[in-house]
Amino acid sequence: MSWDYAALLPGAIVLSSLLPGVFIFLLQEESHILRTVLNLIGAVAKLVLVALLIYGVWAGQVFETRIAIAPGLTLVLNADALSVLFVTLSTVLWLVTTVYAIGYLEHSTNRSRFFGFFSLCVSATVGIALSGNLLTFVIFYEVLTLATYPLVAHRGTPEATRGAKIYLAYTLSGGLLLLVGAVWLRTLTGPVDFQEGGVLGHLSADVHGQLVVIFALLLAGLGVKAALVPLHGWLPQSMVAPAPVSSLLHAVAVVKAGAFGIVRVVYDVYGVELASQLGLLAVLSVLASFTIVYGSVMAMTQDGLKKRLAYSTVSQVSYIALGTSLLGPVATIGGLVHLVHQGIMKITLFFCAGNYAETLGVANVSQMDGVGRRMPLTTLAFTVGALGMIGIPPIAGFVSKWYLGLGGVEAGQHWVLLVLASSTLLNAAYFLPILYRAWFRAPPAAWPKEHHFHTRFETMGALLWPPVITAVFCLLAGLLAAAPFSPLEWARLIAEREYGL
Amino acid sequence: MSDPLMTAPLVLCIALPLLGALLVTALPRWSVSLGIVSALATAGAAVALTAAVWQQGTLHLILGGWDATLAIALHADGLAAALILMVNLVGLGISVYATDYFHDRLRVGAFWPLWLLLWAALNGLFLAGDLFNLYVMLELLGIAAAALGALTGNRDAVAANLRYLLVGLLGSISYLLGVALLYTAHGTLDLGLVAQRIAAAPELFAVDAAAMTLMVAGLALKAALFPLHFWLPPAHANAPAPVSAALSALVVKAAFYLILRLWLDLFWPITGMAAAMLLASLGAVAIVWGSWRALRAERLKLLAAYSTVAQIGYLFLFLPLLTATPPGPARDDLLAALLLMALTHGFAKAGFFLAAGLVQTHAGHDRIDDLGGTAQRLPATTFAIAMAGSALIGLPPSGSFIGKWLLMQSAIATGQWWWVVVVTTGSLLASAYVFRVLSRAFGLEPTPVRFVTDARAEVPALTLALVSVAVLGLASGPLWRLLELGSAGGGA
Amino acid sequence: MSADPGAARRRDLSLLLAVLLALLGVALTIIYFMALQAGAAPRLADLAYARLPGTGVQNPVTAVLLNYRAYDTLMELAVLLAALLGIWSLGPAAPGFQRSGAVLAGMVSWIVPLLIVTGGYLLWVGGYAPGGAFQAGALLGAAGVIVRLAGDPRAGLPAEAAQRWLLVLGVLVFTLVGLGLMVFGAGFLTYPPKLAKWLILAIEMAATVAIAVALAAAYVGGRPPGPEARPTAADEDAEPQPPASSPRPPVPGR
Amino acid sequence: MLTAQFLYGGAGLALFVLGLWSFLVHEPLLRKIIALNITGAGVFHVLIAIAYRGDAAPPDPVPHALVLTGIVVAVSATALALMLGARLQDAEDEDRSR
Repeated sequence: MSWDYAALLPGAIVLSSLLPGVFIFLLQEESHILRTVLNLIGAVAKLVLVALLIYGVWAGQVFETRIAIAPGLTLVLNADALSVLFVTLSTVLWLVTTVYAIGYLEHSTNRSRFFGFFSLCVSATVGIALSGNLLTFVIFYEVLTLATYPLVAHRGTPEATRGAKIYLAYTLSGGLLLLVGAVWLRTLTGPVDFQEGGVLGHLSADVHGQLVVIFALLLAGLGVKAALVPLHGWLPQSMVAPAPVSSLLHAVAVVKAGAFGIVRVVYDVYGVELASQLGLLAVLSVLASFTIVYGSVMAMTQDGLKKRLAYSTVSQVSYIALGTSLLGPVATIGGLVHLVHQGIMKITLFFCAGNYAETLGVANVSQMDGVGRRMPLTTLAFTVGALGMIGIPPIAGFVSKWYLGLGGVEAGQHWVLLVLASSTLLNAAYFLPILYRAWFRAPPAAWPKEHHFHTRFETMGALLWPPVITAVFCLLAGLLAAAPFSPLEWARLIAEREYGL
Repeated sequence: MSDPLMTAPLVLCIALPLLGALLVTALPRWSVSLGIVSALATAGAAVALTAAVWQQGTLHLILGGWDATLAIALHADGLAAALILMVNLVGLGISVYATDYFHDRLRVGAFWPLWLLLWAALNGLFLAGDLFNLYVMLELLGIAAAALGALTGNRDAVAANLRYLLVGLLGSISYLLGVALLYTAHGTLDLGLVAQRIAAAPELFAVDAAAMTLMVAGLALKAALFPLHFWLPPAHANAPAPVSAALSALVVKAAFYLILRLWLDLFWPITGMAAAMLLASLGAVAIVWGSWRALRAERLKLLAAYSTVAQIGYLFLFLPLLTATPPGPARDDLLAALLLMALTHGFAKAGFFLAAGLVQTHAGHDRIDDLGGTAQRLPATTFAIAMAGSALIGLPPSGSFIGKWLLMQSAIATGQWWWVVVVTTGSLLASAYVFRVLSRAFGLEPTPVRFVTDARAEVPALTLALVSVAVLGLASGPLWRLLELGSAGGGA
Repeated sequence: MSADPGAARRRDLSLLLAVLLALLGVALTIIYFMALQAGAAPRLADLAYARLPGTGVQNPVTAVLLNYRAYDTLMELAVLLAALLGIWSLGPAAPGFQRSGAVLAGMVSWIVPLLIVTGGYLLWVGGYAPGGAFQAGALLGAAGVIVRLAGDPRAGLPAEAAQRWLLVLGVLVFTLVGLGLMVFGAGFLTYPPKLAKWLILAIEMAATVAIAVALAAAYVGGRPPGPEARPTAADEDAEPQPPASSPRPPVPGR
Repeated sequence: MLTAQFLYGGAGLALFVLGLWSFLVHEPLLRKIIALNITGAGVFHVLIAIAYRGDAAPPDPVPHALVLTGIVVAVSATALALMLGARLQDAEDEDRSR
């Protein structure tokens, strides 16, 4: 272990939220200001560190923290282009979500516990992003499960406890399968780090049978968090969590960790060539496509706004898996860029859903008549997110779908276009009615549970600005897709390295 | 061979708690302060011992200056040193906790001398290099443990610990008969010398095998290996919390340690796959059965006790893997993993029981279904249960995660993949019973005012749990070095 | 014969057990015979006799107990102590027996001094012939038992505070001698041959007292009656009470 | 010499097995405690038997010392077991009188 800057930075990025989290647990419930300060210091410090990281990676520097747990078992945190993509996403969105959560939970109970686990959750996500080998990945993946469980159960109602239990049952079982897969793989390869192009190329064909089984185990473990059908059952149930948690779970942490894991396993463990040779990509693409369509269909049937968004997540996250499963750099770009785009769009939608619930007591689609007049800025942000999800240019979602479609054509898999088209239609079918209600229907005489904040805006500032900001991100990501450092450009960089272009 | 200064920690680890026990017996009025001083001194000696083994390798001391065959030897290799360190740190935590737990003057006076005697017996057992001395240590351990377990004086506790005492006696007698057979055939009691003679006389296989069966069976009874576990849950669940912690985390571990010691160092020339498979199969059943009963348990301490039955099972899974793995890095990994599992369980289970005791004290009961308010009122204690619980499940970054990782790796590598199924099932059941408790902590009770309510009781539990989760899981490398230094036994 | 099926099954089971155990017995006997023939014959005997001159005693058994394997004996005294402490932890002793009649009293006044004298003799003779601390302690303990039977609730033992010191005396002297030798560079329980005899005698005397007190106190069967031994309500409680000082936030009724 | 050792030790093993049987079969506490003591005595017999070295040579003192130690340990354990039993009896009597 060396102690220079490059070896410390990845570890410091994880610790920058972990340490404040630990202190937040120890705080008295009454210390609002100290807690807020700790939260923001952590979030801003992480942002600064990530900025340093991006600059360094761009300049070609190698960042790697290695801690030997035991002989042959090493905790590796390193920053390649793919990590940077995910780390940046989680860090930026964490800052926004922290602000939102501070406003959202202003008069709530158990805030020390909440923000403590909130910080742990982000530390685990960043850890997943920076993991340099499967052992590290598994460790942070499980820590993420543990850190999110108390967040889902936070409200303490019987439904919350039940939802949390279901969440835990799914994710812990998945985690075990992942663990078994990782251990098994390790008996074949010995200690290896993630590597672009895969690390299994040298193995003889005799073990290919084993590799298929291992892939099934890994995919099952990752698929639970990525909510691949039929492993998605926990996701709608965990909607009982407070809105900032749902935002984080759906946009950044849990679901994304699963999808990110699939990308890692396919690209940096198996390698696309071996994965496609073993027929694994075909299976993945079928699963992903089915999930895309199934999630959209289910979303249409939901009246609860958060549940509708949840099924939308089931569908949208599988775009990433779909992009990964199609052979060829263009599809890869589409999948990877959607990792970011889905995150900023979905977090916008969840923030808005939280605002409707907090300000007006509106939780169902059927109650949303005229919310656009009462809360124009929020609804505008919601509209941007929803149109982006459908894939209307120039919002971010369009870019993802464009590259995915092109990638499908490039790979000779034209049925992908069919999947995308039907998904887009379904997206429109479940989002457009909401927009119609919000903007064009007359508001009711009284809102279900209106809450007046002493502000000149439609709702409290800490609740209002985060969705507005993320909505602006959605627009910028689409409009400036070709600019340097845009998500698309990073995705292109990663794809080029993976395919050795 | 034995520079007195170098080997002094060997003696002090046993003599200091013994002296402490005498002082608290003679001066009951001062028992708490004398007890804490003794606990600190003993833990200090244990740290010194581990440091000495770390620096110089295996320590060996023949008491009395006689020939090795005639006298009793004290012996500390890496395995013993690591376990001694765990036992003594956990013991220190339990001692600090106990200063706040017992309030009745008579019970304070009864607890400390017995606890220090138990501690002396534990240290003595880990350091003993003589087959008969081990018998004496086992008896001291058994008697002190049963007496401590019955300390609450209520009927269930007395009945359970009476049974524990009798079963333990039966186990010791069986062990002693094995020792008698070995002395008959090999003419000495020194562990190392008997090992050499066993290796040199393959024609005595039948005698050695019979002795091994008697000894291992007797110890398996004390280690509560399924189906000989029946005495454990009531005895551990009804004891006062610090005693439950010591019994579950340390005493059972001592019996397992002896089995391992005999297996690796004494009987290694005659151990075979069949015997290993038999013990491991029992261990596998213990994992599933113990976890299942823990899941069904209505009381928190009973849950913890059944979880001990399951956790002991994991340790036995290592035997066939050790048998199948030739000496080399893979075997070192396996031994270290075994040690890591044992250490993690020691810290975690002690933390769990101490925390459970606090919950019980505050709630006035430990029925899991009615714990909600208490669990929410004591965040630090609930945290301790959560962390200890994740170590019991084997979630990262606990030590048992690394242990299970290596266990499964070895199981796959040696083709004994079925143990993976057992480990996975056990982990799932463990998650179920741990989170069954933790889910009580999320209710609609009022927000706790501060994290730590009662420092002297909560901090030891929290610290022990934290060690099992963070320290052992993230910095287990030193164990490999300790084991490497201490591989003087006949094993490999 | 019995109509109860449960009883019949139990009988069958114990019969099966008997058969299995008989087989075990046969197997053990065969194994034992093989072990005897293994040719380890002198075992430790010759060595134990050869080293006898340096032990400070002439009785080989005493040499083993207090010199070669003194550590065992030390720990065994600790076992006795642990058992007695366990007995004490269970509560106060039951009240004493009725005062003895004249005949018993007369007998006691003869037998007890006799036991004490015999005990002292056995202790001394242990150095070169069968005897020693255990035999002596057992006799003295028996004297205590007789005194207790004759109606003394304390079995002739002193008050609790003194009793505690007497009880730990054996292990205390033993340990201190051991540690003292270690401090002076000889090593734990490694007696210099010149001092061995006297050190062993000191240990044996202390051990005799401790064993005698422990046995008699164990027979009394509980904490000695005295001012310290008042039974409290807390003795019967299943669990300790929460500390009065610990702050307990109010719990709203649910 | 071997015959004497064999017979005496064999008798010890018989005691061991008998004690074991009694311990496993009989319910009452006192019988279990006595059974354990018989089992232990059986093992002590084996130890005494192997100490015998014929009429000419003095016996091996080591097993004798082990037996002495073992006896004290057995006495201690028995005493504690009996007192625990008595305590249990008291508790049961209290329950019954309630």
